[in-house]
Amino acid sequence: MNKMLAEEIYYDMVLGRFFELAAKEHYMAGDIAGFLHLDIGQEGFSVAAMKAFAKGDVFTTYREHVMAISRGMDPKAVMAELFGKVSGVSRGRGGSMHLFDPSHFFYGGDAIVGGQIPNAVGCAYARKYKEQQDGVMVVFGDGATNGGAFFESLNIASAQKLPLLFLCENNGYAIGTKITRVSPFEKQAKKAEPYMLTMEVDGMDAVAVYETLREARHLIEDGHGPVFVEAMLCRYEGHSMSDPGNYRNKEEMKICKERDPIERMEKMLHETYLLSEEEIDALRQRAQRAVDDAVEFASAAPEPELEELYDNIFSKDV
Amino acid sequence: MNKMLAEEIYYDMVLGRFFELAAKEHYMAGDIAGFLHLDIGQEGFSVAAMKAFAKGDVFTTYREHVMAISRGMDPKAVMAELFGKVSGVSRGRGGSMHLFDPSHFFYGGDAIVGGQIPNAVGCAYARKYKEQQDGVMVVFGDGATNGGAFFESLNIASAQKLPLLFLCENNGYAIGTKITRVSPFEKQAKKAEPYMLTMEVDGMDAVAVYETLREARHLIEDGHGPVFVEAMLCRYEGHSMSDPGNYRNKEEMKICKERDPIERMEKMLHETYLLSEEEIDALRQRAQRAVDDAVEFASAAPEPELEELYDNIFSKDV
Amino acid sequence: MLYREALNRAIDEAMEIDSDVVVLGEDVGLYGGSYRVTEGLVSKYGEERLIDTPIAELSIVGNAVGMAIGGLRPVAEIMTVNFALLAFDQIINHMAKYHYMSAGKITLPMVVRFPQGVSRQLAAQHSESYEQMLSAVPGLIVFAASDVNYAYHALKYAILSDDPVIFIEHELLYNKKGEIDLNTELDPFKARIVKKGKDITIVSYLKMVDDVMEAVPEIEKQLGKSCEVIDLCSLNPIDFKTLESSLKKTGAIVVVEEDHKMGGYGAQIVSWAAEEMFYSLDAAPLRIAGADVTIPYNRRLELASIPTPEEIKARILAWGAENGV
Amino acid sequence: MLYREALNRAIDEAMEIDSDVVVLGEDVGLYGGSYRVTEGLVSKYGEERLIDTPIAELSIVGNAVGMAIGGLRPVAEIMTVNFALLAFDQIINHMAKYHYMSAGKITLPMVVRFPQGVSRQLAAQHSESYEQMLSAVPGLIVFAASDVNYAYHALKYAILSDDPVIFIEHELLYNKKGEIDLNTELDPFKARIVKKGKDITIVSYLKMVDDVMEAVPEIEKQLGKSCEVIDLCSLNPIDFKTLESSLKKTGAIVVVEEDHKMGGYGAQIVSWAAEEMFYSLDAAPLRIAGADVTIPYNRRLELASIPTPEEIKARILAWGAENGV
Ligand SMILES: Cc1ncc(C[n+]2csc(CCOP(=O)(O)OP(=O)(O)O)c2C)c(N)n1
Ligand SMILES: Cc1ncc(C[n+]2csc(CCOP(=O)(O)OP(=O)(O)O)c2C)c(N)n1
Ligand SMILES: [Mg+2]
Ligand SMILES: [Mg+2]
Repeated sequence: MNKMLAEEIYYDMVLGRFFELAAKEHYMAGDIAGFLHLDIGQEGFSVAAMKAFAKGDVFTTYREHVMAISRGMDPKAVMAELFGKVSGVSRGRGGSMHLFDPSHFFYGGDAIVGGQIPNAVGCAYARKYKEQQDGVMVVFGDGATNGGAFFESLNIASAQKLPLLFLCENNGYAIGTKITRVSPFEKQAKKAEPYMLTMEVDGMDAVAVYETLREARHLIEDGHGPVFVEAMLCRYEGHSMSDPGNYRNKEEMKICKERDPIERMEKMLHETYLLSEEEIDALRQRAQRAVDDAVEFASAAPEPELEELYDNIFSKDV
Repeated sequence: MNKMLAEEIYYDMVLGRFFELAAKEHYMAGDIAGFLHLDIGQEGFSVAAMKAFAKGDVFTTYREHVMAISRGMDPKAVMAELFGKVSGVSRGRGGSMHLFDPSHFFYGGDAIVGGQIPNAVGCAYARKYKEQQDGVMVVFGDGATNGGAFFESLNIASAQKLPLLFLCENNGYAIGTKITRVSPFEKQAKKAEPYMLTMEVDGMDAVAVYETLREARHLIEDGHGPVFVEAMLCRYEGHSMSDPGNYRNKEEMKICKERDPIERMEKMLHETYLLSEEEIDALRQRAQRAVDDAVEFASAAPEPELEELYDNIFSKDV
Repeated sequence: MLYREALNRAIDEAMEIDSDVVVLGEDVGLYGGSYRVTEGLVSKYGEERLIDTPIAELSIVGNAVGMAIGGLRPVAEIMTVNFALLAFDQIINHMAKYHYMSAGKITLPMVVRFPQGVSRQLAAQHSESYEQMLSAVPGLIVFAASDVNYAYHALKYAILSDDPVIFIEHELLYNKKGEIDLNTELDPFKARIVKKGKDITIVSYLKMVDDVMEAVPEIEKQLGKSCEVIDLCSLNPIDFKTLESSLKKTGAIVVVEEDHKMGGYGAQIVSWAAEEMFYSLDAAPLRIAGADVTIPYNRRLELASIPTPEEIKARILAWGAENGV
Repeated sequence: MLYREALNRAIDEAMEIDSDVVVLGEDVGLYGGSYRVTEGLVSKYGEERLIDTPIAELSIVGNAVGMAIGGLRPVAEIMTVNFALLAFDQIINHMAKYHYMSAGKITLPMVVRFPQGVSRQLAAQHSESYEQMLSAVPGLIVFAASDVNYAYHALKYAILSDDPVIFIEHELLYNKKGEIDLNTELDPFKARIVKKGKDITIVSYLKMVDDVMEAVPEIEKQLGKSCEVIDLCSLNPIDFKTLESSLKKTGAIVVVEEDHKMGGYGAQIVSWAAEEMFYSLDAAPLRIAGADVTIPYNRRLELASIPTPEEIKARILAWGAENGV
């Protein structure tokens, strides 16, 4: 990884963290409502995934703010969406869980656990059919690996040798339920083994995630069929703002935070790329400003007009 | 296997074959309608499965006539059901695909491919919860192993270590689609491997099926958790009476029929158990008479009264 | 030409016009479709465009959604509507919603087609009708084809249009005969006046249209009145205009549907008439629908569970007498 | 006592009475339920009776069916109705049908409960109402709990009865306060007259009952008429008797529901009134329902997509004026 990319990843991670902290603050202030799922602790994973898979199509879950902005969507438009404003990426109609932007090949923002996986399979079929170079990546949580949609997708993607990267974000919990209580395995790659090549990576290590996913991406682009990558990581917050998350004890959280992806990346910037404190601080400040701007923009943005209620029911008047 | 059991299995197989041939005949004569899925060629599998799993609960598919009668349901009542008569096991209301008889621990007769599998999982939970000795067996086709219901069940049964025997009847086809065209594998046990012990058996060999399933049954009864058994076999007829089955060529069918389970069992009765031609013939004749009786009974049985339309909507008037 | 041939032709022509049109479903390719709707297409367009899928309805629709996102125009076949229940999440939470919730950024040019209804003793799990459920989902266009001409035009329109369409066929109509009219443009959203009349408006769709038409001559004779028979064609959106002008003329409405009465689709039409046309109604509306039971296997019970031409006739005659129609 | 506490108590007492009662669902055990309905029960009854399941709704209901076959009385929780779509095959093809299609040989004493409806900006995939779909399925009993007393009695009845019951809660009612009346027996199939009146019958259920009650004083004042407010309680079967006597008295009916208007549950009630009570009606019936759109995230749009007390009031006043009620 060259220095520029390392800086870029670090910047996006910090941007992501600050974005999430701002979202949290504005949720508590009542500017944002509904379910808000924060990605704090997982930024290294989210950012590295987007950088490694910069060109293909991405399908993901409701925990997608950091991915969306790292993918290139304007933080202003994403924050405005969280605020439910008309300047939001989905004109305030989708909300935090439903960020869509085809111009960045970003298709959700799906709030049905596992629901996006068959969609990604279909998209991968389209890519193969059209003989396009780039494949598709689908991101989902450990909780999704117990559902039928996931399994049907493993089977179909494998039978059809589709250019699809299954990326499992294994943070060990589905809301309050520890994965090992409802799955026979701690690592869900086990489930994909009969169907495709699987890889595991430390999801708290952005560089490792980046390297692993690039390898996986090359494999799918080269026609090897689907690949499954599992990233082991931690979310720091509760599942969503309505979950205090007290099913995890202090010790567990402490171990998690010792693996903090931002600190780790920072250390690398220092040690490997020889960035100074000041340089790092400048990146952080730039990120903070971008988030402040996003909040300011979102606050000032207008709400949708009531007439919009009836827009986009169909592609045109029928 | 002792001689008595071997004779019993052979008798049930012949009974099954004659039953299916009679059903076919009466379908063509218009006495039976709807979808009729014949088990011809698979009788050894169906009978041996019921004998090996005589005590626990059984859940199966729409291709279940032979299992039902081998399980102990009266062929008269089963044939009457096919005829849609009030003397049928489900009073003519269920039909060929929906044979239910809790007194024989036989719960369908489900016509939703894979739909019975989660039901069997739940029943296995009940058995474990109630600390009952006998487990549960669920029979399904190769086609069902591509559906979400199957996968969710593998996962749950494994996570909860349920006393459940997954029995896959792999006849290579789901209607007209060869399994290898839509699954990455020829043998579907591959899919169960991460979750549980798997076994394979020649489904055209009744004795082998019996032995394998007894072993599997003991494992689940002894608390080893679920077991997956796959039987490789052939169906001779089309998928149902509305399918001419011409997607399989003569050669393929010839190879199938060389493995005929009834001929094989007959040979064994001769060679191992030293039954005479006459003794075997007597068994066949008894089976034919039972089927003739069943047909006669079914023909003579009355249709349900129109008022029955409103019976059993709820368990009592609400 | 048969109804299934008309459907086949619509798909064939759409595939010819646009190489992004693909068909997916169980046995749609090599086997030619369980009701032979896609027969012959695989040899013309290849297995990449006639995709035989595993038995995984959730994926069939879910993949179609993804294909549409990826720039294709998928036509998904569900063998019968009963199995579509397995795909309801993808139909309702994804196919129907993505366009709206993305504020129009995602467009899903796709069709999900299936037969439904009571055929001949297919029993409890193969005889259902779910138009009431699917028509109640905002974002889905729902067409129901009762004849050859509509089947052809509406399906071709559905495949080439940019919206998600649920296309409902009926198990007993596949061998129905008819002609395709290539000279007149057909608006698939418009209800079809099957027979003009001035005293009673009878609204129906799918196979019941034929059953109504079978009952009408005797009804007209015995009541001494004339019936206007309307085939809804588009179940969502509904062509209320056509209904309104008929009702203004007749002042009496009968709705005939095959599905269970409780919660059935027809309630929608009668409730509209009561709300919007109350002062034009000269008689209590009449709904003729199936019994509120799971469909039984036995033929007598099965027939007793759905409206038949005889029942339609008897019910309308009794209603006519009672209400002075 | 809160609504969610009433539900908790119903489950608790049923579990106490019968050790075959088990609860299953996502986060129902250790976590206590995402709406805290099952809070505290795991410490009392253990993890074998409060079963935390994976996120696999098809299996949650499918397993419950099998548990019922195996002699248990499962109470399945689906986190919200939106995810129940994944289980529609098990609900409709299995849970609802086995008793009938086995001619009564299989009995399924089970409950599937879930909240539904528009809460606060949960957006497109978390705000739906599916009572119209589920009430249209023969074989299912469908209860909808609008208050604490009914929640307690009806849920306890549902768990201990032998039929499959769909038990609908509303996301915004969990913290509603009320009392349980232990002295009066409650028939869960009977509609509840929330307020007596003689001029207008207003029929509703779930959260809309509260919204109607909020609107009523002003409506009565401005129209100078009295409203009878009926909470349906049992959505299938429907207590038509109670509706009939009210309607005979008032001659005017308004149905208020939160769900989309197109195909919504209320059509059923209005269509019944039109068919069966036509000659008792003095005015066109009125249906107040949600907009025919996917629920948007933005709060203003969200509120505009469902009836609010203000809208109910305005609509009824306008209707009253127009129809001389
Ligand atoms: C089909 C479905 N069932 C239940 C839910 C409720 N729910 C939302 S997120 C979630 C947990 C998902 O956990 P996981 O997949 O591990 O992702 P994470 O939140 O940990 O990133 C659940 C149960 C849902 N949204 N969709
Ligand atoms: C969910 C579902 N989808 C489709 C069908 C239609 N269908 C009935 S049987 C069948 C093939 C099943 O094949 P398999 O599981 O291999 O069993 P086999 O018939 O070979 O015994 C299909 C597709 C169905 N009944 N249920
Ligand atoms: Mg997780
Ligand atoms: Mg098969």
